[in-house]
Amino acid sequence: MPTLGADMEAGTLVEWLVKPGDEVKRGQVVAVVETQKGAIEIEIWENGTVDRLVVEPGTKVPVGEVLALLRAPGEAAAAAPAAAAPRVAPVPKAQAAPPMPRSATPSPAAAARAKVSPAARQLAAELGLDLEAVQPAEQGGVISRADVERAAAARKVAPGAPAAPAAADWRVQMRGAIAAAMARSKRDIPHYYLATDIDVTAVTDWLAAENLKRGVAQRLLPVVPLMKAVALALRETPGLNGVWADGAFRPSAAVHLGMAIAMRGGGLVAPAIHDADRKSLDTLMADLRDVTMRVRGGRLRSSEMSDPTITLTNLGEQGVECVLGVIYPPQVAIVGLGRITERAWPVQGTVAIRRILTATLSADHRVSDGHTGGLYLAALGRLLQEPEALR
Amino acid sequence: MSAPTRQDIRRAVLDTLCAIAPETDPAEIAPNRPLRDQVDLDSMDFLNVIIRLHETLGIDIPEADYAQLATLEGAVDYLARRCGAG
Amino acid sequence: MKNAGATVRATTYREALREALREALRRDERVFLMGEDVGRYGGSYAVSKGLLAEFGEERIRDTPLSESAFVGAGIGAALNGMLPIVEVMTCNFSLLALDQIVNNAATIRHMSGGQFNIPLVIRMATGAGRQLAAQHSHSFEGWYAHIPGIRIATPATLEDARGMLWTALMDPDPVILFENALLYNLEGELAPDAGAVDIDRAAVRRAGDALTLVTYGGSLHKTLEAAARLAQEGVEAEVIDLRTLRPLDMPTVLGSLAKTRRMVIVDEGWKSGSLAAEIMARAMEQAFYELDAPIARVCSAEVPIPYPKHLEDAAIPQVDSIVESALRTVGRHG
Amino acid sequence: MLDRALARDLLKEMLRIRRFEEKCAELYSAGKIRGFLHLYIGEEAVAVGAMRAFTPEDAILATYREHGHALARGVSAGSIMAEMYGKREGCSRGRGGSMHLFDAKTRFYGGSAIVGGGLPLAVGFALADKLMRRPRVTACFFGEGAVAEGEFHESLNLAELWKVPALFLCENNLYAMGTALERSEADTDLCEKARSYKVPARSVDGMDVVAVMEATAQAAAAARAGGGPQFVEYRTYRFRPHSMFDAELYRSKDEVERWKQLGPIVTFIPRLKEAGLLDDAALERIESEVAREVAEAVSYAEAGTWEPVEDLARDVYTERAA
Repeated sequence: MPTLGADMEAGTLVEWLVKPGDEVKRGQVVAVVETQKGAIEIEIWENGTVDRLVVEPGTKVPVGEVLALLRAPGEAAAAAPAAAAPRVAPVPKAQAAPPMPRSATPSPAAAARAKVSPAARQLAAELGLDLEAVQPAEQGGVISRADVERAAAARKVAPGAPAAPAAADWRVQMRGAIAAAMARSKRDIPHYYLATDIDVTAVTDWLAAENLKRGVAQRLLPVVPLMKAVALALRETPGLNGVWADGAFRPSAAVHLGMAIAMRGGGLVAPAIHDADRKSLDTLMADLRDVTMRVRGGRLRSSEMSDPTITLTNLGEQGVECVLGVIYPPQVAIVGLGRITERAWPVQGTVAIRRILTATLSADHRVSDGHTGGLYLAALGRLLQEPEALR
Repeated sequence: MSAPTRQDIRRAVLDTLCAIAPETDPAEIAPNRPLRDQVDLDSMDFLNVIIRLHETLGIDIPEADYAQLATLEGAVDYLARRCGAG
Repeated sequence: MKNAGATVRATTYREALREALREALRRDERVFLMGEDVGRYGGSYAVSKGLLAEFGEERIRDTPLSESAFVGAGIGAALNGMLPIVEVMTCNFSLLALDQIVNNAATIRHMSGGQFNIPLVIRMATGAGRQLAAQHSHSFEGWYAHIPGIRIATPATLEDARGMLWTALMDPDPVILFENALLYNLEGELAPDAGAVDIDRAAVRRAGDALTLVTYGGSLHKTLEAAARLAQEGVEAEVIDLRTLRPLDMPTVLGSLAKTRRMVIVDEGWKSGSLAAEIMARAMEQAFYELDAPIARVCSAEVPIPYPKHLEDAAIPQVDSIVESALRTVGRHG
Repeated sequence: MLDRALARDLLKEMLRIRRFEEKCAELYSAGKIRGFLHLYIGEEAVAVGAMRAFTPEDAILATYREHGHALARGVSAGSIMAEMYGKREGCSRGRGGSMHLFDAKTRFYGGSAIVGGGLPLAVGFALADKLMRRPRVTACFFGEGAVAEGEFHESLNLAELWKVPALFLCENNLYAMGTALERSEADTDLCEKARSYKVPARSVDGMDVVAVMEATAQAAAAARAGGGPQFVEYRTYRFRPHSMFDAELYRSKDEVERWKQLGPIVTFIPRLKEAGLLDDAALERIESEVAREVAEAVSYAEAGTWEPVEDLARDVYTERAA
């Protein structure tokens, strides 16, 4: 189907003027095609014999589609695959828009002036806050309204001074959002709960030795190898890793581990760390540090909260032995890790003091059942016995 | 560099806590109550405190000694020993 | 200039333009002037009076009322080695020649892959204020400043009226000079050796630090008067005369804004899609954090300019509206 | 009057245009040439015959149906094809395409896609030559559709008023896109329109390349001698639709067939054979020479390069020292 104009995408074959076996010459009209502008005669550009009419009259085909097959003059009748009709030349892909030649942005005399957004200026004025005392989130960045809010919250506002209304309602809104998600989760997701104690002496000893070899700034937190094990164990039980949407479970090939992190002054968010099962412990530590400092610095924008495929809540720090989590919709499982405690533990017939951690799993009974959950926790336990493999 | 005085060390510890937890009011930190009961520090925050002290005071703080930094007074004693001896 | 006196001499904007024309015609045989009634009638605003007698019919050519033909002829002659000056009596009639200006003058160099130059100068009167009603009172400088491929300059002072023409003629690309009709009778002084001036940069006509008043062409004198009134109320305004609308000399505008942090733009075009809107957008893009207040605009009301004086005055920027906008911008409600 | 060499030249020039335009139609269907494409098939005699009246110093202005004029004027087939591919090696650096061919060397000042847009330019070109006393003329080709534009009337009047050496060469192919001349002009006598401005005018059979040559030469001579502007109407016909995407609802198939029998090439070949100026072998040689030229033009265009996006704003203004 030839292109006859920039705005022609397809044409409807109306009529063949030739039949198989007919001789055709360059420039000869061989068919009629209907377009938005009316019927147009189609010429053939090669000499030869019509071999086969591929498209039936009355069918609409896009530009570039093969309409008929031709035998070159003297070519045998056997239906050798004739040269395909010339494909529409690929239109040159517009390269990326060129960076506009940077007009010499003038460096206005007062380049040193701090960059403060009007919204920030206005709030600072309302709260009687001196902008000099406010630090932008990123080094040398722009002081935003959020930065002013944080500074206001941090400064012990003298009693009687107007409470920072903006900051308060920001937290109220977040609490409302968490409440709604938890209510929905409890209402819609039939949870089942499993718990198991895991001997983590091997992994804690391994970590202590590992951190001795490292400088202070390169140290790994205890939760990091646990994160890796939680992610790797999912490979054996895919029914726990994915989302429930439009009435069906969609498993996820990737493991995006949501880390439950408490915010300063209350509130909780669980941003995802991508591909937690494939990252090295160092990368996981770096990702965890980045997301934790942004959450606790109040600078994590909701848009950055990419969707996890499963969540890990590590409440051991707060001294809780066993935490049974509520699943974050639309996920279908949540793993809870409790405090590491020293307990009497049977080892090859005798009793020894071992470091024990209680791991729990809350899962969506629409998607998986206790048997799967059990397999998962067993796999987690096994992985934690060979810490070297977690590297 | 002459060894920092106890006063310098106390100032360094309180500055570090305020940097990590801006809502902290240094004047209200009780010397002998556990810091983690008075300031909102999770494990990441605590590690960052350790790293900052390591950088400002130029001494290494092994994980095994974390327990000695549980209170303000304990931390100052420990760090003074390490710096003095350092 | 014949008079030997070294001191400045009193003259008018119109005479400065005529001197510029005479100088160009004398200096280069390729220069010729054509337009409606530029010859025998002496020019509808009497700018070219006397030139026919001095330079003859060939080089001072009256044309039929065929704007598209004689503007197109100007382009053709420029393509073929001449330095034509085409006078389109007023920008109101230039709409009939817009196809030639946009599709030929502004386009041929780029579309031909850089093979040809079009050293053409078009002069047009512009602006309202003489009760000529809607069809004779347009200000289209902002429209033309939208078109890549041509340059737009707006002489507002006697020096610029005297000096811009030769620079424009020497420019290898088409230049349109807009002369606000109210300026022809403007009196002032001119140095005896006044000559060619640049058409690349804006000029600071009055220094100040409270706010920046940006304007061009016919509105410059109203803006200077407004600045004088503001000074009596302790507000020192800096006045920028753009002089060129394409290219726009933003460094000069933003340099002043970085000092005053407040800006009012005075532009006789209609507000929507006006040149003032473009300057405001560039200031927001390049100097956002310098601003202490929103930039204000004083433009023509978006109406066909009415005939009766009281309505025409209400429709176009006036000293009062500039002063009021300035006081609001510095936070003092005048 | 017609010797073997001239006869061979005229025939070859017309065949060059015919085969070039046929190749363009094929390449357009294959999507290699984009945008709009207006073919000159059927009108070859006008460009070939008329172009012989002009010297390299004269200026040529044409319209968007301009491949024939550009080829006859000496713009290389390769640079024209590369232009239609949008390649940098095109005669307008790939920026104009089929409707905007420019070539400074041959003083070919391009097609104009605005009907009538070139006529005022021609007046200016001729005015400049007159003012600078240069013995040159300006040729301005346009279609009969332009007589409906104000610029036609303004330009002819101004040209005659100032007696400038401009040739207004009107190819009357009976249809302005889909509108026949008698459906758009109260008076279809184009020469009368020119004479109403006192411009000398003549009409000639646009299918007869020799008649076209003679009529144009005569007009050019008159203009060169200071006779002011001249008007020539060539009665011709286009065998293909206005552009590639045109169902030709406005004319009948047999009308087109009738005109094809009167075509410039199909009538010229027997005429030369009867006059003993052409034999089959010579015709075969011409066809193969033309075929090679068209093939080389296509490979030149295929091998062309895209202008780098960084040059987008180049030449909007003349570069000058910063």
